[in-house]
Amino acid sequence: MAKQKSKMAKAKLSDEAREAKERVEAHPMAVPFLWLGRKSVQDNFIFLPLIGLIITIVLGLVFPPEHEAPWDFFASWAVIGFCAYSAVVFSAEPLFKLLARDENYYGEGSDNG
Amino acid sequence: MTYSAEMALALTLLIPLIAAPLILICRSQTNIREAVTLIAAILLLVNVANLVVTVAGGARPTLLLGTFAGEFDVSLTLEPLGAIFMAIASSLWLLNSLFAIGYMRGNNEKNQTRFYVFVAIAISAAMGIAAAGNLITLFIFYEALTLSTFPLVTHKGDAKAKRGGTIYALILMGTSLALFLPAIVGTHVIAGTTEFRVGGVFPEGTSLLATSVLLFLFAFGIGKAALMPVHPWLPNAMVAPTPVSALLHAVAVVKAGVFSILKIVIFTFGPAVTAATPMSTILSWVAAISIVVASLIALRQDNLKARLAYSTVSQLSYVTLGAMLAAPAALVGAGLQIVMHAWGKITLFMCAGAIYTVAHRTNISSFNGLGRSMPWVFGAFLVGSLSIIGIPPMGGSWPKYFLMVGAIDSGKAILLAALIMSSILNVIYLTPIAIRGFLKPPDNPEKDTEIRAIAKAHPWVIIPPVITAMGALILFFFAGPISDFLIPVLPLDSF
Amino acid sequence: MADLLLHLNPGFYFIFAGILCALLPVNIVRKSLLVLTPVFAAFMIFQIYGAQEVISGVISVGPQELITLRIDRLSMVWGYIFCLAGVLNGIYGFHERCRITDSSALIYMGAAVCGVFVGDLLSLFIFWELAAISSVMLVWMGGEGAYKAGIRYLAIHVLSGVLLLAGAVIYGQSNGGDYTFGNIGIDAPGGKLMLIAMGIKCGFPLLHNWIQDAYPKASITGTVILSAFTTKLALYALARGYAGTDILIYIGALMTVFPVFFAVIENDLRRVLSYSLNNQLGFMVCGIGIGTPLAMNGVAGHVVADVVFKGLLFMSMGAVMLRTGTAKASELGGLFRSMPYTTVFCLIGAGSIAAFPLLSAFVTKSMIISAALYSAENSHAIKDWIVLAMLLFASAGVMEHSGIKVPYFTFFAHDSGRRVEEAPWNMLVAMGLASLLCIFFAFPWGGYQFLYSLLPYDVKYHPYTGDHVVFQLQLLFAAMLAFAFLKRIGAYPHERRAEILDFDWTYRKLGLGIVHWMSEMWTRLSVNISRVSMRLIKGTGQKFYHIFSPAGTMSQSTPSGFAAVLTAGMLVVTLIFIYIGAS
Amino acid sequence: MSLISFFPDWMLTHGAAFLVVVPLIAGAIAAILPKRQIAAALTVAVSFICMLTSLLLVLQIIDGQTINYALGGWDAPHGIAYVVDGLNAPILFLISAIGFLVSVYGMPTIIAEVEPKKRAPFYAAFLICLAGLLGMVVTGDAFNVFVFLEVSSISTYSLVAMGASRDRRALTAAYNYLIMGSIGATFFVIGLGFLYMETGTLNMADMAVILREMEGGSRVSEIAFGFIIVGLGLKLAMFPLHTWLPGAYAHSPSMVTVFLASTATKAALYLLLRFVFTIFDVSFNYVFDVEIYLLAGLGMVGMILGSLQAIFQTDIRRVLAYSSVAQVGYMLLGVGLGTAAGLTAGYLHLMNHAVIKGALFMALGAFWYRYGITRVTDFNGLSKSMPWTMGAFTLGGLSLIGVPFTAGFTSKFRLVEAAFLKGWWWAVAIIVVSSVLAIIYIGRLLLAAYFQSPPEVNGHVVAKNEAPLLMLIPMWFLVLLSIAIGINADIMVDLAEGAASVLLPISAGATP
Repeated sequence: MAKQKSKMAKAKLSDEAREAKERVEAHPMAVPFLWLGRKSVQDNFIFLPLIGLIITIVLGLVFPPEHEAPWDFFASWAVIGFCAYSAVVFSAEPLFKLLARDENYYGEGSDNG
Repeated sequence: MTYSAEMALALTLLIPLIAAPLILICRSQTNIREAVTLIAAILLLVNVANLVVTVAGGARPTLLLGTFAGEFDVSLTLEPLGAIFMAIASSLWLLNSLFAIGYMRGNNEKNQTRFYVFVAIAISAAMGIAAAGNLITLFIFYEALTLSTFPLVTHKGDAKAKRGGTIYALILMGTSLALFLPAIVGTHVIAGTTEFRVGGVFPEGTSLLATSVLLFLFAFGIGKAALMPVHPWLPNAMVAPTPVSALLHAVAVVKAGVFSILKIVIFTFGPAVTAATPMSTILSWVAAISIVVASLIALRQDNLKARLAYSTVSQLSYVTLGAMLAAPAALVGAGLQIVMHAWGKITLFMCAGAIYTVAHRTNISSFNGLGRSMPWVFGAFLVGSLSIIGIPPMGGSWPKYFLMVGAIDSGKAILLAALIMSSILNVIYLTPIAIRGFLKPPDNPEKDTEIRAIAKAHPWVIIPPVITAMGALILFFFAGPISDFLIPVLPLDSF
Repeated sequence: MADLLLHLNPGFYFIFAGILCALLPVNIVRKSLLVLTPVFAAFMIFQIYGAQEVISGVISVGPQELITLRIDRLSMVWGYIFCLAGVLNGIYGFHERCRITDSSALIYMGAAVCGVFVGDLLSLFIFWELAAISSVMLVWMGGEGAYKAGIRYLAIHVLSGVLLLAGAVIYGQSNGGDYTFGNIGIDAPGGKLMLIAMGIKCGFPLLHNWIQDAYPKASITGTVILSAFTTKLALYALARGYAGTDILIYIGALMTVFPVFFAVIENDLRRVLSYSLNNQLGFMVCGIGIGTPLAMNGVAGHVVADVVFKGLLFMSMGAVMLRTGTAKASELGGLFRSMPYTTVFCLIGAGSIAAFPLLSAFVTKSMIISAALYSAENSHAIKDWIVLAMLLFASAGVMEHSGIKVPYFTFFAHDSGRRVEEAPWNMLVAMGLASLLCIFFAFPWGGYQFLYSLLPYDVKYHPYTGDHVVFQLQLLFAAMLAFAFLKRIGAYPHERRAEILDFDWTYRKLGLGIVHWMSEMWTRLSVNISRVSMRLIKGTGQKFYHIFSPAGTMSQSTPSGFAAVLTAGMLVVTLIFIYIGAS
Repeated sequence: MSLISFFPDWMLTHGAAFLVVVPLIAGAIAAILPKRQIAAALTVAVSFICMLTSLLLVLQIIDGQTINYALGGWDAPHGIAYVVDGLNAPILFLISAIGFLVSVYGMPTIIAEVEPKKRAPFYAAFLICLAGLLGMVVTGDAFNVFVFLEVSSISTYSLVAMGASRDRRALTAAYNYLIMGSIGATFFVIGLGFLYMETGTLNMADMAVILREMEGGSRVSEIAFGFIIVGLGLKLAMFPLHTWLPGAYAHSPSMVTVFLASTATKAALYLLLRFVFTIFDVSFNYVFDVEIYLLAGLGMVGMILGSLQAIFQTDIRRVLAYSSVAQVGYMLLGVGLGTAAGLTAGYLHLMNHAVIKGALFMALGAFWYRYGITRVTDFNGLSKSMPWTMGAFTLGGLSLIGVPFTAGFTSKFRLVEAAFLKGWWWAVAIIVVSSVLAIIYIGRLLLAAYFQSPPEVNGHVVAKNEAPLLMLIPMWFLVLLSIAIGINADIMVDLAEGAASVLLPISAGATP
């Protein structure tokens, strides 16, 4: 206990200790997957789509599109996906500034907490 | 004496009229007094049901009550439209009597005997209006209705009641004498008769100016139809005890007004003449504006009865609108509206009375959480509201459909806008009343628990509105039979 | 008897069951009804419909005939999927003890089923409105916070209903009283009104706000039920009446795009899902606009898929809300530890909506997009290519809000520290079934073929072509990469609690403000008018009083001399009259 | 008519003269009678006999015949002829019947209102007034009309003045009335003089024949017509010449007010009809002109202004007095319409109004009798303290407004119809407006009576104190009569149509 307390004082839980604690609390079925919560896993998650993307781009050469759009080029769908997604995300900030108001803006109370 | 259709027709007037002195005689025995009312109401209902069947079979029972001033027949002729009005008035009299017993006793109202007596007389007058065979008879019973309801409106006897009653009497008597009566005379002069005939009485070649002026006089002279701007009597009449408002200002009086207009359009002018008159276009606009403006005013009322009163003003104009459109579908719609609105609105008024009796609240803003203590009343109110708004499967939806068809048929599609706007406004001013009762937390929870207990002690203010609410719902499925019943009074060529 | 049942619209079973539920105090019987009625109704659809269009159940109301039963290939799809949704929702709500929810849910489902199986516009209107009032009960079951939203919901739906009625009446009367619901087209009399009516109900841009307003405020089960029927009924009506109407292509394309931007900043995940719903509806509206057999098949198929996966997503959010009490992204995170099954189901749902291969939208949405592509190829018109681009953009956008945002912020992301129970068994069963269906509908060996066999047109379309799978994956992987990348560099915005303004601001704030202002002005005006008129009346009264009262000019006790003069004057006047008359 | 067989033969032959002579002689006797009771009994008896006699006359003429009675056996044109026809017989009956009712009604009120020593002369004056009124209606001699006019007028002045013990203002009112009445009579007699100059006869029938032969005559007869119109207009309180009326009605004893309101103006109106339609003729341009424009026009002005003035009065008798001015307007409008329908309506209204106003003034007399009420504000709570009287007043008021089933409705309805038929829409509008004003001035009284509480005197609410039966019975008789007319006006309409057919012989009975 004392050890745990001192660690808490450091304000940073190591993944192992955290998982040990979580193991007690978590749903039994979730126990084998607690590693998903690790920071390293989350940080390295990026490689999963990257690899997938590379594979599909390569496969794209094998299976050329049957119907081409005027803008189609090599890996164009990947570019579209990436750009579209980024555009949406980058639009969030200005939109938020423009449209966000206090939660009780309409004076009807916030819905469900 | 055998029980013939004519006899039944006479009985519709006589039963309530005989009940009135009996009630007076039994004034010291309150239970017997109420029993007299109820028995009379049941007898009347049975009698009217019998008449309705007779009329449905194609018979038109006629009865000459007498001739006065040399040439004016006071005669009764029952046709389908009148039979329908009779049916709703008699059936709702029964339900309202039950409600009135609960209300009058629950609130310890004074002069209860007077109340029952005059209600009975008013019903008799309403029956007379329903069965009037000519304009003169109609006018006489119309005035009799005004006079007999006057003591009911001023029932409370305080300054406010007197003021309301004065306005009530002045507007209704004033418009009827100043406009309605001259219109009758004018009709008599031009057509040579005041009788009601299918297809109208005006000879061919009657000038448009004459029919326009007469239509104008009728539309505003029949103040009970509450077409703006002769509507203020209706909100002012809300000083009456709620059973009075319920029966008279949702059914008998106001429906007598619009019924008269409808009857005059169908039987005095004839739909064709009405439609040909430029005044009918103007009046249909007036009605459309009344519909919308009264709804807007209703929106601003916090007092429940005041809101309902303006809602009634708005809804009555549907009938006037239908009459002025004068297309067969519009006339059927107007007839249906009389029925459907009666059942819907009486529900709302009874609920208002129940809320007042149980919780002593009149302002909508104070209804928070009340629905949890009185779920049946607020449930009935919601159903009644939906019917007034005109959402299927409530009875109130059919008139709107028929009126729309009528507006299209008479080439006034633009008037659909008024109907659409009205529906939305109705949602906005009616639904929050019931929903507030269910969803908003009560301002004073302990009080509401108390109210729940009180509500148990007053079953008779709660059961009738529930019944009428169910009626408003069930009537949805009877629009077909009712319109079939009405069709014989219409010129059939365009139907 | 059995023969009679074949002429009965299967939706009526729901309605009967709903009425029964309203009267039944026994919870378990109600729940059984809730689950069994859809099964029975689906069975009856199967019995009634056998490859031929069935028209029956004609009732006449006055001069009008109502066709209460018409099943053909188009409506059949909707009928089945509504029954399916009914079963899922019934299971999902099994734990709840609420008579009003049960009965109004059944009536609502019944209204929707009836709505798709009726053959004329008036009956459609009746069930259109019945769906509105029964569903508003579900909204109101959300409690006090839903009070005003429910009223707005009802008002908007009533507006939609009366517009539909008005349009139908104009249309029917111009057709000589024929109200049969077939292809209407925008140019028919009343066509525009009905289009607007349907547009309101299926969330056309600027008419869409009721979805995001009411759905997140409804009760947990309520939202799930709501998401399946109202908008789909409207889609059916559009598909029936306006297939191939060009303007729908652009409306649909716009509808796919704009919710994406709102979804990304919205914090309430149920509202995110509502925007997502809107965005999916956009695909279908666009498909209806294209109107080719392929597109219509895509629409029908996507409706089926959408009901299931959108229901699944709402269910998972509902489960989370049931356990945590909130659906705000800012309050959630890391829930996979406590709710692993829900997490999996949610991910399946997310994958389905994002159209991962082997998951349902992949086989349905692609039909719509392909149809858009083919029509662009055929026409070579720039606007058609723009539409296609918008659809593609929206597909990537879907990945953002539904595919990643919803599961990520709920189940992963920063651990909120909430340790809750897994969802109740009935919810898990419902979600599990839905997940299975998501997989089944896209199952390459028999699954999608079954789905396709239900669709209204016989079209050979193969979703699992190499290029389709590859390029779809390319798109999705790229989007995921972008997410991970932006997250890594910290460019991905945090979830913040806020009320996001949408078009409903115009009526909830601006409109209300104007109304208040006008009401205030009215008050002042009426005060002034009454003051002026009082003064006028008083003034006139006074003037009259001065003339006519006992003290007034006319009644002053005139000296007899004056009276004599008056008489003389009168004589003069009379003589003048006589003189004029005589000469 | 089998009823006729109940009457003795001499009455059949001498009825017309009997009608005038009996009250005249009785008046002289009453003046010297020592006791009031005997005078009262005599009055009641005489007026009853007059009523029966006039009833007989009505029964005789009802099938259209005319009774010519040469007074003293001297035939016209040299002697004085009494002529009873469809036009004047109903009025004779009206006057005598009201006279009878009033004399019954008056028994209690006289004690309260007239000084003991003036009571016997009061009855004498009343009987003479009755004789004068009957005389001026029954006579067929134009100068005789003037004589009886003066007889009735002079006795009326004294009757009005006898209200002095009740209200000192009666003296000024009587004086005013005297002056105005004399001017009227003078105008009338000047007119007669001119007419005599033109035609050389005083017998009405002869005058009529001669004037028709002369096709209206020269300027002289025109001027005669003018004088007669103004003179009679003053007597019948035609609008701007009505100034004597409110005072006279307001301050005279109750019984006199009732009698005056019901009969005096009616008799004068009868004369107007007689002169305009039978002596002169509407086919003369100038008569037509005056009828259409002046009579109808002033009638309508009177309807509105009289009603307006009634609204603002504080004294209840003045309210009804001004209402009478307005009601005279209705009758003049009927006359002015000049059609058979219009005349029927006007004539009907004449009779109905006599009944209605009689009842109303009787009720007012009863209010005064019990509570000394003269002001509108005193009406508060009267429905509780005098329910029967107030009930009669209410019904009478409704009848005055013209609510269906009352006499007022019958005649107003016909008037409106006649105006429609003539195409005078605006006249209809004026009738309507005037009726609405009537609602206001009557409604104001009714509202106070039914809605206000009775006043408190010394902390006690005033006790219920109903009028004596002798007042109630005549009052209710008139009220019920008005209702009866409202329900079945056949007899009245027949009489009115008979009168109209006398006035317009060409279109006789041709009511559309």
